[in-house]
Amino acid sequence: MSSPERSEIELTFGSDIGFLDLVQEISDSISRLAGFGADDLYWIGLSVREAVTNAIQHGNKQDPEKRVRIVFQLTTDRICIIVRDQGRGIRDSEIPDPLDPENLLKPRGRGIFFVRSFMDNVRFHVRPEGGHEVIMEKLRSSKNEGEENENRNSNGE
Amino acid sequence: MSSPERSEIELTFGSDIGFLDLVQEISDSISRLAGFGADDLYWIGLSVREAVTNAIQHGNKQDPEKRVRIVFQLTTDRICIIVRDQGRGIRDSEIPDPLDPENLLKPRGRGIFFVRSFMDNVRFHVRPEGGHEVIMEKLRSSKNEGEENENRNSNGE
Amino acid sequence: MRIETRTVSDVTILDIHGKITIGEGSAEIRNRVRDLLQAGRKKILLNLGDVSYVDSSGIGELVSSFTTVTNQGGQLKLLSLTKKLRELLAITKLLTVFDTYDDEGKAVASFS
Amino acid sequence: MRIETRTVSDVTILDIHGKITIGEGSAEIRNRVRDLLQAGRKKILLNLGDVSYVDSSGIGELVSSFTTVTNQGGQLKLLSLTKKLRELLAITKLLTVFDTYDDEGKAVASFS
Ligand SMILES: Nc1ncnc2c1ncn2[C@@H]1O[C@H](COP(=O)(O)OP(=O)(O)O)[C@@H](O)[C@H]1O
Ligand SMILES: Nc1ncnc2c1ncn2[C@@H]1O[C@H](COP(=O)(O)OP(=O)(O)O)[C@@H](O)[C@H]1O
Repeated sequence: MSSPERSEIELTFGSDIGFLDLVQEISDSISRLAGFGADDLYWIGLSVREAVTNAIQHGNKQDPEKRVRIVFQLTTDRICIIVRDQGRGIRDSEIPDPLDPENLLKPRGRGIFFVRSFMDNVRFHVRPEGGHEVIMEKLRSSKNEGEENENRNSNGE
Repeated sequence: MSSPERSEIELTFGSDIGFLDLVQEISDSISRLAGFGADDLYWIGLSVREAVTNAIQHGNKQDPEKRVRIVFQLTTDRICIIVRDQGRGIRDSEIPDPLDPENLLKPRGRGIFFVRSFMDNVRFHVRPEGGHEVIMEKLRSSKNEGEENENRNSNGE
Repeated sequence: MRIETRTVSDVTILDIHGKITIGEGSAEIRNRVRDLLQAGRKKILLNLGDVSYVDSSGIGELVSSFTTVTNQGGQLKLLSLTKKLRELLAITKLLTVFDTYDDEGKAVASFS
Repeated sequence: MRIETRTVSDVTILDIHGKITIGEGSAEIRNRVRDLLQAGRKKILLNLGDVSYVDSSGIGELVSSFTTVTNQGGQLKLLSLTKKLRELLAITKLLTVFDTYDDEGKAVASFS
């Protein structure tokens, strides 16, 4: 599974949070196929879950006619996951810092923070053809805060 | 998840049999979400696996540039699964009867037979816009040869 | 998510089972806590030992419950964090906010 | 898929582990059987008790192995079918073709 075409998997579904568990299971299956260990699976899955929750709630405003598309790209050294919605995107000013003492006890505003904590590269992109996407990567050899070494597998089996 | 848009999940990937286990895991996750029990999951998963194997091998002739698309449609009484490839389709004369004494000991020719045995409605369709699809349905209350009652769940939990 | 309620001396223990995520009865813990406060029960221990998954909404749910109780002069503490939940609370700087315990007896005894 | 080879009197037992599916070393059983025949070992028992999954290709693999052995005057029998595999062999009318056993001792004794 080395050429870019062969290693790209796309998943599309309607804006229903009833799909979140399914999406996370699929993320786990794909991350496992990509050679990630149990802990990475967990943090990748949580990041996908948060990005998809945002796509459904903020991007598509829970409109069941609007769809969410996830593209999983597997390459030798990383997995790149793109979560697309049909919304207008995120303004930087809208992304709160949940560690700010003023925000510490707020009930919301930790989703993007989790994605940024657990993935290696995270970008937000408003698409010229319409819609918005979050692009996030996880390197196979990466090590970050929320991660232990047990069960790691850095060479894709 | 009742409206048609909300309950349609699409999966697209390249023509690589290395994806078969993943596809089967995803089929299991979706069938479980749709409320099917363990035995149904197994037979639906096997049918999807056989249809996708054919799409990769016969439809797309293992060309990694060509993609396979699966659409899972969940409705209250059934799951409908459509497996699309970019090939020219199946002629009826090509579908062997593996129970014919002449074919009984042949190493191949049981894939479509399995799909037809385990799913409730199976159709082959050459798409006017190009490509071929197998459309297969499994009813929630169905009972067929390869199936036991244990673990069944007929009302979607 | 499923919540069971127990009482040990004047502490109410909520045993929470399953997922604390968006959609999974998101407001259930908060509502249960509000009911307890209305009934005058202000020492609340959330037992999270059987919680299988928490997302950012779930963290928010714990924070809301905490502020509601604190604002009414009560105390809300956490028991038996899983390793993953502890990590989430650590990176969000909430481990310093919550009083957390691994031993139920010690947790109950800690309420003043 | 993983195959281990044992010998009990003049019967060779292949213990097959894992999946017999397309891509999973599809031709491995057939090749192993061919090697045995070349070495003059014509009584072969496939132990399928630890096989986790079989697709239509896997069924074809069993059939090929069977016909190869039979054509050379040998015998190939099956041991410990899982419930699902038994169902697949039943609907393909192959249960009548294969000699199948649940007990290894009886299977070994059955070779003439
Ligand atoms: N896909 C999106 N489209 C539009 N706005 C978004 C999207 N994702 C996030 N946002 C904005 O960024 C804010 C912060 O998101 P997040 O950190 O996930 O916290 P929360 O969703 O709990 O508010 C959201 O409240 C929303 O205003
Ligand atoms: N998606 C497809 N596109 C074109 N031809 C197909 C497709 N699926 C099946 N076929 C044809 O039907 C035949 C029977 O398929 P099947 O019953 O799955 O057995 P097998 O794949 O083992 O030959 C194949 O050999 C092929 O000629």
